[in-house]
Amino acid sequence: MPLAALTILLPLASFAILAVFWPIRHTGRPAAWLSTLTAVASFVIALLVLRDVAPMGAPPELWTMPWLVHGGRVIAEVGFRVDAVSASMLVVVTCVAACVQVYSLGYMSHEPKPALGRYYAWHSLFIVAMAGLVLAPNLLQLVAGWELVGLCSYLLIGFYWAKPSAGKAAVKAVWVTRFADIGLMCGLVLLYVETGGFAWEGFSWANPGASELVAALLFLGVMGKSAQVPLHVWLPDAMEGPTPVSALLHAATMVAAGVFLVVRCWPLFEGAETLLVAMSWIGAITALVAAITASVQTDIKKVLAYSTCSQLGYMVAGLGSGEMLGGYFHLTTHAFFKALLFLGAGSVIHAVHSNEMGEMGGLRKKIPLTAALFAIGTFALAGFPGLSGFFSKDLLLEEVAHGGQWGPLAILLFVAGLTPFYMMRVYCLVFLGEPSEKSNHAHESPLVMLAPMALLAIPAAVLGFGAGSFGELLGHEYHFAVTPVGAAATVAGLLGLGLGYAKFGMGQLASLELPGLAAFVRSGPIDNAWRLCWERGLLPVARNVGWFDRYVVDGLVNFSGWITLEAGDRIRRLQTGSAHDYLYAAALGAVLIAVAGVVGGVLA
Amino acid sequence: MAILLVPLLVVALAVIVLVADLVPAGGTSRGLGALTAIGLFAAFVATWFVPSGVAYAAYSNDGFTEAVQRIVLAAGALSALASIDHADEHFPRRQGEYYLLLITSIFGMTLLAGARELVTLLVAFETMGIPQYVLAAMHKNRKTGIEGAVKLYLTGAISAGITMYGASFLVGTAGSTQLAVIAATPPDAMLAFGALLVLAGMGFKLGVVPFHMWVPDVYQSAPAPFVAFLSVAPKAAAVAALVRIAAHAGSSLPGLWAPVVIVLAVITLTVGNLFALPQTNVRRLLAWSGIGHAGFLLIAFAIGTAEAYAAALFYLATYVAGNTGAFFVSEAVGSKVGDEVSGWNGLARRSPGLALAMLLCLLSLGGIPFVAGFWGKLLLFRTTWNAGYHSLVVYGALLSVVGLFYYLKVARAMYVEPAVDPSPIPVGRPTMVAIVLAVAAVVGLGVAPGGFWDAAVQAGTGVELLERPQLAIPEAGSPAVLGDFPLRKEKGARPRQADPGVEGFPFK
Amino acid sequence: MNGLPWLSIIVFAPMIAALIMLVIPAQSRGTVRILAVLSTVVSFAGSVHVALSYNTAIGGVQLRETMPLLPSLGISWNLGVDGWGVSLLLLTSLIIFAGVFATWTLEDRDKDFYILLLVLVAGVFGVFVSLDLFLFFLFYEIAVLPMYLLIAIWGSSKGVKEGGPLAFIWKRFDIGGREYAAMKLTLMLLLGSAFILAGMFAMVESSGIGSFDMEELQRVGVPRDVQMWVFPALWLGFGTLAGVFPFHTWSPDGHASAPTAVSMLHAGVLMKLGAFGVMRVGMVLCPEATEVWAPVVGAVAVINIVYGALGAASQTDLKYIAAYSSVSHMGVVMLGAATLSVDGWNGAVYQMFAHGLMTGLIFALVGIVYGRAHNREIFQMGGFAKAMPGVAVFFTLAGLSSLGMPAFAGFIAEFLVFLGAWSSGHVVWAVAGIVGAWITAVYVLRAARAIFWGEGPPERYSHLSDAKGVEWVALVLLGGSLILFGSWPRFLLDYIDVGTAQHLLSIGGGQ
Amino acid sequence: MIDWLLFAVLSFFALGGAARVVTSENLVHVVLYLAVTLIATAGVYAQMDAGFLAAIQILLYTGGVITLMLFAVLLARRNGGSVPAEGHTSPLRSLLVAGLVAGLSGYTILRGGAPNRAPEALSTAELGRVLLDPLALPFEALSVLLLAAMIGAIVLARRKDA
Amino acid sequence: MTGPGLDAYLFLAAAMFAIGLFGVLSRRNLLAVIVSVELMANAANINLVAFSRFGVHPWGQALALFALALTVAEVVVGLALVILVSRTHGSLLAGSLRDLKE
Repeated sequence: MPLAALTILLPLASFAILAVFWPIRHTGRPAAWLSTLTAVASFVIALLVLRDVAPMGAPPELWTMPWLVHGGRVIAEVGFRVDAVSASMLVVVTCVAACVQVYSLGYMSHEPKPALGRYYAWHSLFIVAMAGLVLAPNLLQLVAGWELVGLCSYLLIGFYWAKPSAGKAAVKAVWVTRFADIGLMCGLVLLYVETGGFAWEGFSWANPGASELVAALLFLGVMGKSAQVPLHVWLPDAMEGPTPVSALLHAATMVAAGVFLVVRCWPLFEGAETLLVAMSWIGAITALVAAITASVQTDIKKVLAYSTCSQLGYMVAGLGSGEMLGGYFHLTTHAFFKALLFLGAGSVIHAVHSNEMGEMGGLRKKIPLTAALFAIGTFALAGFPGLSGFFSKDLLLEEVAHGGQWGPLAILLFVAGLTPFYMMRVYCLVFLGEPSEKSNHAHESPLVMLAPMALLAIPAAVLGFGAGSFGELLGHEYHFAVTPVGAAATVAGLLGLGLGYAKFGMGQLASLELPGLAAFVRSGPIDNAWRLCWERGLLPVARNVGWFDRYVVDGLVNFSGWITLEAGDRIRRLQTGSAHDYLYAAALGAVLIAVAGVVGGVLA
Repeated sequence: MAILLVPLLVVALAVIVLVADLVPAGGTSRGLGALTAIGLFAAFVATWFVPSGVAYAAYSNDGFTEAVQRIVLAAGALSALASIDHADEHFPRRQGEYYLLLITSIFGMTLLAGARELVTLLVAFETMGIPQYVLAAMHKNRKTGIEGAVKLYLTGAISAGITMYGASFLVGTAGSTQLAVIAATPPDAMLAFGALLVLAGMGFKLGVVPFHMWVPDVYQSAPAPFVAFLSVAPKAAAVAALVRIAAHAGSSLPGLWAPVVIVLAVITLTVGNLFALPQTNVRRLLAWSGIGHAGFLLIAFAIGTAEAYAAALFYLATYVAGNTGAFFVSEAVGSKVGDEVSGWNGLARRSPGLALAMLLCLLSLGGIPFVAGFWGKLLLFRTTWNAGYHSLVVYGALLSVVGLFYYLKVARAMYVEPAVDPSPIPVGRPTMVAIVLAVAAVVGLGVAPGGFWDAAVQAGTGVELLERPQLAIPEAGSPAVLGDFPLRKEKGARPRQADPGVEGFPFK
Repeated sequence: MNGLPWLSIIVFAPMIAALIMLVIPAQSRGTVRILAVLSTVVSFAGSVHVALSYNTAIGGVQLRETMPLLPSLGISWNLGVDGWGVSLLLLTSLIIFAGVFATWTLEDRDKDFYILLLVLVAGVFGVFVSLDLFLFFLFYEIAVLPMYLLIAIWGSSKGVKEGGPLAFIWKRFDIGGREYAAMKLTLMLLLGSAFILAGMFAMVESSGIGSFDMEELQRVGVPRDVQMWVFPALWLGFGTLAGVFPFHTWSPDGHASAPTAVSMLHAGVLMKLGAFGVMRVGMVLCPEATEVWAPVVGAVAVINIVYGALGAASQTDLKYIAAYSSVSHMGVVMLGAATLSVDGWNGAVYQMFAHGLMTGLIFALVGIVYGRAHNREIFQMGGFAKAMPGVAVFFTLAGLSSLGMPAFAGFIAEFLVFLGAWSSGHVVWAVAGIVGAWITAVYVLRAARAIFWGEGPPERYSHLSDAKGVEWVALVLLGGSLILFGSWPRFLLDYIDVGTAQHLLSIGGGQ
Repeated sequence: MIDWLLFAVLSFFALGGAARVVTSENLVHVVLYLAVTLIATAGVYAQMDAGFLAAIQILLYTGGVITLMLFAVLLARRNGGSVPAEGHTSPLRSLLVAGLVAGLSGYTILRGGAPNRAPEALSTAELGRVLLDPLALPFEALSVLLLAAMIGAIVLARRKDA
Repeated sequence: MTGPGLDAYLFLAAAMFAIGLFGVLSRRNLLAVIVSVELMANAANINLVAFSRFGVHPWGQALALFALALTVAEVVVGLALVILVSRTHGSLLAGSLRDLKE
């Protein structure tokens, strides 16, 4: 069993202990420490694994055992596949997870003990599921992990289950992602039917046309998980969960699972040319729509959520270029700086007890460390030259340009400007300007929260310089060079930053409103469209089926009983009680029998 | 005379009861019932010890006779047992006559079971029927009791007239009263007319629609233990009579009336079950359901093979067990709470034993596994199926399901509804014994039907006239045939029948 | 140990316990329960023993017990288990064991209740181990019949609003009432039995063998023309119990009205008898007709899945949701059966098992919730997780299995069925099934949220309490099994697979 | 020819009496008309050389039954019954059925089938022998029946134990 | 041409049977109904005797003899019932017996 297995088994042990032995879970902090320790241990192990991993192209380290055996053969296995892709992703996942868990020790410290235990149990389960997904030797295990992280998402979004909005958000997340998973499951099944297994490489297609179809179906699942328009609607709502959860699941790792799936199954996607074009467009449109929506949000987490959505669109568009490195690298850098941003937002919220940016302001002086760390995240996301986001975005756009997809490229370049704009807006509204009433009471977060943020800030700042070795690991040459596209993106980014600062950083009473379509965007047109589908589509259909079943199908069953009973009632009147009728019946019967004899020819 | 042992024993019993009735026994006549029950039981046992053969060319004792007699005698003995309390309570001063008439009726049935000649058959038929008119009127002081009896009488009288008129054509055409001769007579219009009229007349006793209308009224008004008897024994005897008339190798009679009988069966099944649906009176419910059962019996009769006769006998046996049991319980319960189903509410809490007995009997009547009725229906359906009447089986099964509806209605009242009065219902010991015996039969036949089925197959193939070289029929002026001439030396050595399907496994 | 007739012991243990209960006084509640538990423990232990003794390397029918019963009718006490039998025995013993605990607190006429329950379960055991067709039918009937009283006496009623084109029916029937439900269930199922009986006769008669021996029947074969109509008869007959559209309508009312343990057993095990009958008797004994009819069976199964799921989504009554969900999930079983492939059949049997556990758990929970809240309208609840966190957890577990979450038994089953459907060329079936699974997610999560999440619970539910005492046994047992068999399917699949191999070979399928 | 004439006369009385039986409005008359029919029928028997039967018909049957019926009429009247025969109920449908029966019987008779040989007298001795041997059993049974009927009638009619 | 043949007697019987049946079905008075039954029985007997004569065998007459006795037995019981009815119901109208019905 490879070393990497421990990254699953340790959290699994933690989860099992916390889930089964409820007294331990109910102790609160000890339970939290148990989970956190396993998470940190996982991170360390993941680093060790990454150190030893061979670059892409070398045979992966495999350890499997038969899981689904029938008809005399193994149709699916479970186990671990350690190669460049999984090892690097594993580090990202465990790193962010460990940071978030440590951070939560502070952030969630006011929760009741059982709730805290529950929170950490889910977190452990999440690492199990996510690591299981990352290390999956085949697509079936990947999908299993995929669904289980979805489950964790559901449970963690619904962590404040007593809050009606949290419940709705949790359910919505599963509804939407599982709706997309219809495609995923179909793709999985089709893959099995076509290739007789669940591997993504190492076989030849009996029916070449099916290859692209499988990829397309899988991509439907990706659209749900990675929140591509129009299936992104669950992600902003998912912010109902605790902020660290948003950082881990709904920013850094789980939502990126969709992108990871494409990377992981790259052999399936590589040749699907039409699909790749579609992916580019979908990604670009997602990036644009989400960025615009992010610009008008007043809730700090909502901004970050749309931002995540937008960046996921970036990644997908990048993958659509036909090269995976840019998208994957952007995934990696994004995981760190977006987690940092969320944790920073959490720290802010922790300080002011509100999500609304209108109730913040001037926090730079009250919580300077948080402000500084948040600034790193903001600039990284904005693609400020030298920070990680700059490199990954540059690489990604370069690939898109190289793929010749000019339409998506144009959109992405525009978004490259829009992103710094709305991030600057957030930074200005939260940290600059005059302190609001709530801001005055703000206190800096404890070390246990700041330390993980600081840890995340390091890769968020400098990971870009590792782009070369990252590419090397994945078997791609990459050297940074100034290109027109990169330059354009950089200019757009700086422009966006400046514009944002000009709009929100100067005046004391800068309006939150963007002119124009803000109201429309804020009303959530896509959400409304989905709601309409639910209210006018599925629900009435279900009601009609229910009505049909009760009043027509069951009605007919009852009717058959009714008609029988009714016949019994009606026919009953024949029994008059009059002796003459009895005699008459008997005589008539005898006569009719004889008549029947004549008619039937018996008497002839 | 040994061949006639069973009818003779019954007559002897009648004489004993008649005499015993004259002897004052401490001011009570309860003992008569016990005496009757024991005597009938003795006759029941005696059926195993009677040699096979023909007496006076008028009566033959074969496997079929014995089977019918056992059914009749068992029903009679059980009814007598259950009558003890009832008679003592309701007509203490008519007990002697009551039992005497019961025995006379049974005598007619035992004779009818073996009648192989038309005069004997008709006399036995009336001997069975006429005492029943009186028995039905035993509740002399109840208006309904008299009314039921009159309705029974009138329908019976018109049926007797029709039968006799039909029989006259049979005799006239065949020139003999021997059933074998009648059955062997090539059919022509007159024979067919006579045969159909006889069939119609017999239908009255079976309760076949449209000769059935007396059934619910009499079942509702006559003494319950007698009704238990009336609902089963005459059916057995009437089936026996019809089988005797029809059963002969190459006989054209079954072919003659099979289509008619099938139609009657379907009508009877339908009407019986439909009418039973809305009933709220337990006895009327059982009456209508009994009409439905008669429909099933008719099906077997219409098929007219030895296997079908076996199935009919088996069906009758299960029906006797279930129906007498149900009526005994309804006697015990009904005398306290009335016969309306609503009165039975919560019986399971008041008297769980009675409720369980009733439930088992009802389930048996409904054809539910592990109680007798299931096998009855099953074997009947199988026979019907093998005879090619597939749709009839499906229809019968459908109506069995309808039947469950009303049986379950009673079960529901007993088990689901709460009791108004929680006190247990007192049951006299003899009635209790009768109920236990009936239920034991229901369960016994249900759990271990194998031996009974084998016996029924033997009996079914044992119809004397069936596929058998024609016996010498004494013509007018021929030397008198005196005494008995044995048909077989001993039991079990009977030659195997040509039809392999009736022996052993019957599914080929 | 191996010398004992374990199968008979499994069948008779509950039966004997029921007989003993008949004679002990109704007041001795403790004794009644101890007897019930003892007998189910014996059956459970027996099932486990059978599973351990069954050699999957050899496969086929094992642990035979043969004894002539009614030789003249060709009926014999002929028991034995194949791979399917082993797994379904395990399921049944698990469910009944849990069921006894789930109704532990029953007070009204508890003795009668346990008697009927044990008789019923003896019938279920019997069906799964019968090798004699007639015995199979007998046990089937035993399993079906006690249901009437169980529902009519211990059930609950809830009126259904009058309406629709046939509204006049309401004048006569108390639709939604427990007695109505019990009667409808009984009559519909027995009508199905009539078809089964006819089919049985036809098969035995036309094949010309002298007995009801299923293996012999399978060897000799039923003539093709007979098969052609016998199969649909058996499909409709058994299918009624399996909830095949449009003969499923006994199920919502029946399950909604039935008491907890009865719902558990009925949805959990009895409906499987129907599906098992279709496969074990219908498909295996009528292979040629099966190939002709399979498209119809599959198409109807798809209707079942989607229609049942939509029906569940339309309901706001907890028990009705669970009941329609069963209709939908049984569609998955029938879909698997209709694929006539290894994947599909394994999936179908696995789904029987998985759905049995899941729905058993669901109904146990529904019973607990209803027993405390005395309400079944999910939108009148809310926030119950506060008062009954354990119940909420297990409800979620069951719901997740229901919607096909990996690591729960339901996923394995559904996934195999979809694989089978698609690989046998029925793409539409597979896609419709997957869509059905999504609709399941929709209504399951909606229900979970409405009941357990949110603010609350409302004022009138102040007395709510979590599951307690022995009720936990039922929940933990079933919930644990769901995860166990979902995480490591080979525990069960090894058995099912040899059964499938044996039966599929006989019908000439297996591509 | 004389036979035909006799037959016609006897038939006239038999059927005429019968017709009055079912139409007469007085119960006593009804019974008396029955006597007419029965006696005429005895005449028909006699014409068919069935003297023994004719004698039985007149002596036992007509005598016994008619007497009994008259008693019954009187007893019933004493109990509040009325002597008027109270007419008919739904005569039309009854007529229909009766007509059908007559038609069917006639049709059957015309189709024939029964052996129809030269008539020959049957000696009473032969009849007696038949009764004694093959029909001895029903003969004995009949006695049981008659006894039972008698007891039954007494049970029903006696007032004391009601 | 000798005398009336078999058919003549059979027609006579058929007519009598039909008349009797009409009486049974239509007479309101119970006693009249019973009397009409006698007509039906009588018709059967005419048949039997005729068959006996023209078929040249004793069986018809023998059966007729038995039929006579059976009819008597039936009538006896019937009359007793009629008396009972008159006692309990105060009427001989068949229509007064309508307590038992659906």
